[in-house]
Amino acid sequence: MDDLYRELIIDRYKNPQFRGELDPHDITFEDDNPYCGDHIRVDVRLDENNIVTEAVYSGEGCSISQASADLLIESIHGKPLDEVKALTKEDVLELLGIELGPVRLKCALLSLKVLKAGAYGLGEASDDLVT
Amino acid sequence: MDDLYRELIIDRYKNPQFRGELDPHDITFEDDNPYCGDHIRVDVRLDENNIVTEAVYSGEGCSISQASADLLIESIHGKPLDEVKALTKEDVLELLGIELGPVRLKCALLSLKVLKAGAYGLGEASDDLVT
Amino acid sequence: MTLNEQKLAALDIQKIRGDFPILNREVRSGIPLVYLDSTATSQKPLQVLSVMDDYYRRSNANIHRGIHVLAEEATGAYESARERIAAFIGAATPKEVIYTRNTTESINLVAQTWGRANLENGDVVILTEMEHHSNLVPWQILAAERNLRLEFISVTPDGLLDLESYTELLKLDPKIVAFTHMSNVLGTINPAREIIQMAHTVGALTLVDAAQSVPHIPVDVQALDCDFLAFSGHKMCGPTGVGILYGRRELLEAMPPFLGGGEMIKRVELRSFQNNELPHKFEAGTPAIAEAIGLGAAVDYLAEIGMDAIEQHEQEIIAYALERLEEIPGVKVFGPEAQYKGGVAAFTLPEAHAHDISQILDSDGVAVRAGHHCAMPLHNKFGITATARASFYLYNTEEEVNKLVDGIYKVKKIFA
Amino acid sequence: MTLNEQKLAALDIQKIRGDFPILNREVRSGIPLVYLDSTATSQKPLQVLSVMDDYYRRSNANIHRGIHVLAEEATGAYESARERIAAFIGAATPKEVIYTRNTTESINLVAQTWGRANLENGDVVILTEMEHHSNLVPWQILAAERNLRLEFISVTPDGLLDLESYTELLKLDPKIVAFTHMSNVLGTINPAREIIQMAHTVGALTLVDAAQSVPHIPVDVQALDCDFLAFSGHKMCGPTGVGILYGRRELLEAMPPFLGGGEMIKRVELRSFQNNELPHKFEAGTPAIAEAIGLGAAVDYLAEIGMDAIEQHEQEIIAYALERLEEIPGVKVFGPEAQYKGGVAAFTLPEAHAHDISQILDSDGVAVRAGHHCAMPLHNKFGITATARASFYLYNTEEEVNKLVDGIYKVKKIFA
Ligand SMILES: Cc1ncc(COP(=O)(O)O)c(C=O)c1O
Ligand SMILES: Cc1ncc(COP(=O)(O)O)c(C=O)c1O
Repeated sequence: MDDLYRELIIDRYKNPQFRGELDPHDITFEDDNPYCGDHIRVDVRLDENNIVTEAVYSGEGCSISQASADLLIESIHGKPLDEVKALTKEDVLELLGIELGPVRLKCALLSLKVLKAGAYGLGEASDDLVT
Repeated sequence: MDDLYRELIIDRYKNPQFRGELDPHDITFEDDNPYCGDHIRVDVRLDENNIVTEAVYSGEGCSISQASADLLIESIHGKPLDEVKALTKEDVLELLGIELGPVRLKCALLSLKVLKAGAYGLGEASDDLVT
Repeated sequence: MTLNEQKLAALDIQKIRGDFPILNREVRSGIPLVYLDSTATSQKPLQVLSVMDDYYRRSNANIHRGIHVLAEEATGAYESARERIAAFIGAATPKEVIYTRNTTESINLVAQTWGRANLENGDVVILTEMEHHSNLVPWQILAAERNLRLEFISVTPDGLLDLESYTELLKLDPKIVAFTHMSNVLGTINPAREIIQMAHTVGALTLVDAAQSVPHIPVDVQALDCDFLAFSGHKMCGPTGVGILYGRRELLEAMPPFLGGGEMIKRVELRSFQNNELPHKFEAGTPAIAEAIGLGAAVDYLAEIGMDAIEQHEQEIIAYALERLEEIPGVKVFGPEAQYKGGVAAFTLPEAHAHDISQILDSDGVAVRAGHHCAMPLHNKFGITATARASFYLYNTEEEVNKLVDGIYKVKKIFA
Repeated sequence: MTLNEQKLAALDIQKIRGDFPILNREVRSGIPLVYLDSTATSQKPLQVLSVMDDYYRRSNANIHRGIHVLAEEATGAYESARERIAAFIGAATPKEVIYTRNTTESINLVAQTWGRANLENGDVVILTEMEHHSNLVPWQILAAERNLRLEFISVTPDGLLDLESYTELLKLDPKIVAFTHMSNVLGTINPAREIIQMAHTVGALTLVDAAQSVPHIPVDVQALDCDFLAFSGHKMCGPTGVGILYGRRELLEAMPPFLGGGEMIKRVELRSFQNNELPHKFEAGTPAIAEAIGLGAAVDYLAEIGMDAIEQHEQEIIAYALERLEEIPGVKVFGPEAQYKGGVAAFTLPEAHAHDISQILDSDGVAVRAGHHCAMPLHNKFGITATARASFYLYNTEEEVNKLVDGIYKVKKIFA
């Protein structure tokens, strides 16, 4: 538990760095966690080389879903879109630095799922993106 | 087991006394045991006072279903229709003189169910007639 | 006995707790389980587990068609369970008791058979704003297929059904009113008898979602005079995999079958079939035999303790829980006062999300649920996406309520 | 070891029998159980019973939505079982594995979702004359609703599918071919791979009723290249109350949902909903959690022993059984020679009805089934209403076949 509520997570939850919406944007996507109603939207701007120049998220949810979104969005700044597409579950867990059970994992991975669905330009997000 | 295969039952199964069909008849009805495919048809003739003058059965099935039909049909000769309507599960079991589990009971009671559905002039037979 | 325990005189809780092996579990070393999630699913007493285990070790066989000893025993046990379940809910005959998988399947069965046979273009179905998804989506599917009109009895800010809005809706000549007997979020126990009478006055049928009522309060289908009633075994000390649809006999007899296959037929030819009689007509294929037998044992267990006593116990514990929760700064409990509700307390804290509350409570072994509890429209109505929910059953104690309260203070400290 | 037992070298039968507590039962004092009815339902090993019991005693909780330890454990066990079941049948992903109640529900699911979305007036569905009612009635219901044309691959006098009649039927441009992999009466193992390839050549989909094959022979859905495949847990050492529908992912994704309610949704408003992803889209309401976990344990048990070894054992025992049965004057066994069939021997005697055979065998503890075995059209085809059926599984011995044969001689004596 102590582990789960690392200072970093509580801190990012209370003081998010990358919350917001971007308009115009090059990529936007939103989705829910069907089991709890958490919701995340991600907006991304790219330069002419498909490098992420600006990215933010919005929505609501628990500390894990919000902190992981904040950390994930932070991590993609300056990255080529192809690298964003290649992000994995492990990358997010590394950013969070904690272990999670199957239910909580869905909270942590919602932002990655949304980000990747947007990056790939999919019509619908799927759990396949984050497994 | 020995009990179940009383001489009477084997005897009636091998040498039925009341097999046949009647045409014309005053009452006829047939039905299946859905769980095994046993089938029984009963034909009855009544006099002007609604007394059973002739009755027979046909169909196929196991020794219990056929012997109980044979014994049941025998027992209703000369009975008023109202008494036929009032026959119960216990009457049949008494004729057979054996105890039966829930599945075999359905074999034993098929003829009674058919007979009563016919006697009451029902469109469909129901287990309610024999419980 | 502490003072608090003395108040809970309705049940011999320590004896009851001894029946539930899981309640002795430590979820982590030194941290005992405090199970406050019975609204999601209840725990199972030994009396139920041993009946099922025994069935598999002694009598396991397929039913209705076998003549051997095992098949006779299995058939007898399966049908005897049905009789005891019928008696438990006051059904006129066991033929009115259909085994399904769960409440959800029971409601779908009605929507897809009675509904398809009786509802058409423009017909009105009345539901409520506090329904579980299981009593919304089956009607939405049918509404899309048949172009039906769904209308909703509204929920007041304190979480009661607004019977005035219901009176208005009844003027639309509804064909059926399907409503929850007890809300799994608000805990509200709705005035089912009155709602049913009002529906019948305008000639509408009624379906009661009794997933939360049958486990927790005495329910008598004939006294309620309902037309259909649905509940789940797993919420009432029974196993997963079995639920019940009660239906009035004439209605069930007139309905087309649901699923096709073995058991539900009387006669099959290559291109046609004849239905079997009730209740088998609605039970296609090999049923959940061990589970039905387990539910029979659950009903015996509950009946032995007494549903009145269980209701009273939950009444006492929810009153105590509300009192304690309301002491905590910022806690907002949804739903009406204790006297209108069963043992369910869904709440929010301003500083922490429901998931985080649940997770931190879990670190002390306190199991509550967090989320929308399959009632998204109700949560939307209250302008929230998630609540944490503590729920109580016959085995819960005031001591456990205290642990819940301590845990909430811990959440507040972490998120301070 | 007797000579006969040595021949059955594929399995360590005594060890296996020790896993099944019911096999030690005496059905009457001094009369041990000889269970020859596994085609109806199999017995359950301790390895399965203890997993389920343990689940209820340690981890029981509702799944997917809880954050507490029990809910995490229950969710993990439920989904891990799905993964192992997917691997057992060679599915490309666990998303293609849907939990249902039984084979019957699996087939109804396809008929009512894929069928309603894809079949209309005059469309042809090909079945076979040897189908179980569970693969007839769902299509009959749909055919009546949609005015479909049902056609049947005929069965030869020795109980094989007549592939020439199939070739003719394929000219009718069928939309789906739904057939049993292994007949529960004749024992025939149909050439599924070939039937599927032929169907695909004309663009028809295929559904395999694998109720009898998955328990008894190695089945790989990708090698078969089937589109849908259905089976039941209770026939393969698993509990009642759980079955599987395998479907190719693209097909399942395109299909409308089946039942509506909790679990199968992503988002619900009062008048509309969005489906959840596979496999949850087809699993409405609280599923048969303990049962799914039990089926996972059953699959582990069978995989550990090896489906090849189980198949070989049954091959040996059915060959022996046919040899012994054919010695008995008047016995007529239905179905093909041993090499084309699994461990099923349905037979008649001229002097006694199948019920009477079964009853008298039961008096010696030998459990066989009697009746039409949910295949009335097949029995009609052979001009009979009932057969007695002995069926074998991994725990049966040649000694038990001998008891069956002795019992049949006793029947002959009583009815002489
Ligand atoms: C070939 C076949 N199909 C379907 C079924 C139906 O299985 P269930 O009753 O488990 O749905 C059976 C079992 O009786 C069977 O043998
Ligand atoms: C009020 C209510 N209705 C329906 C259900 C659905 O029950 P099940 O998931 O057992 O089908 C539940 C339980 O979650 C409930 O609380």
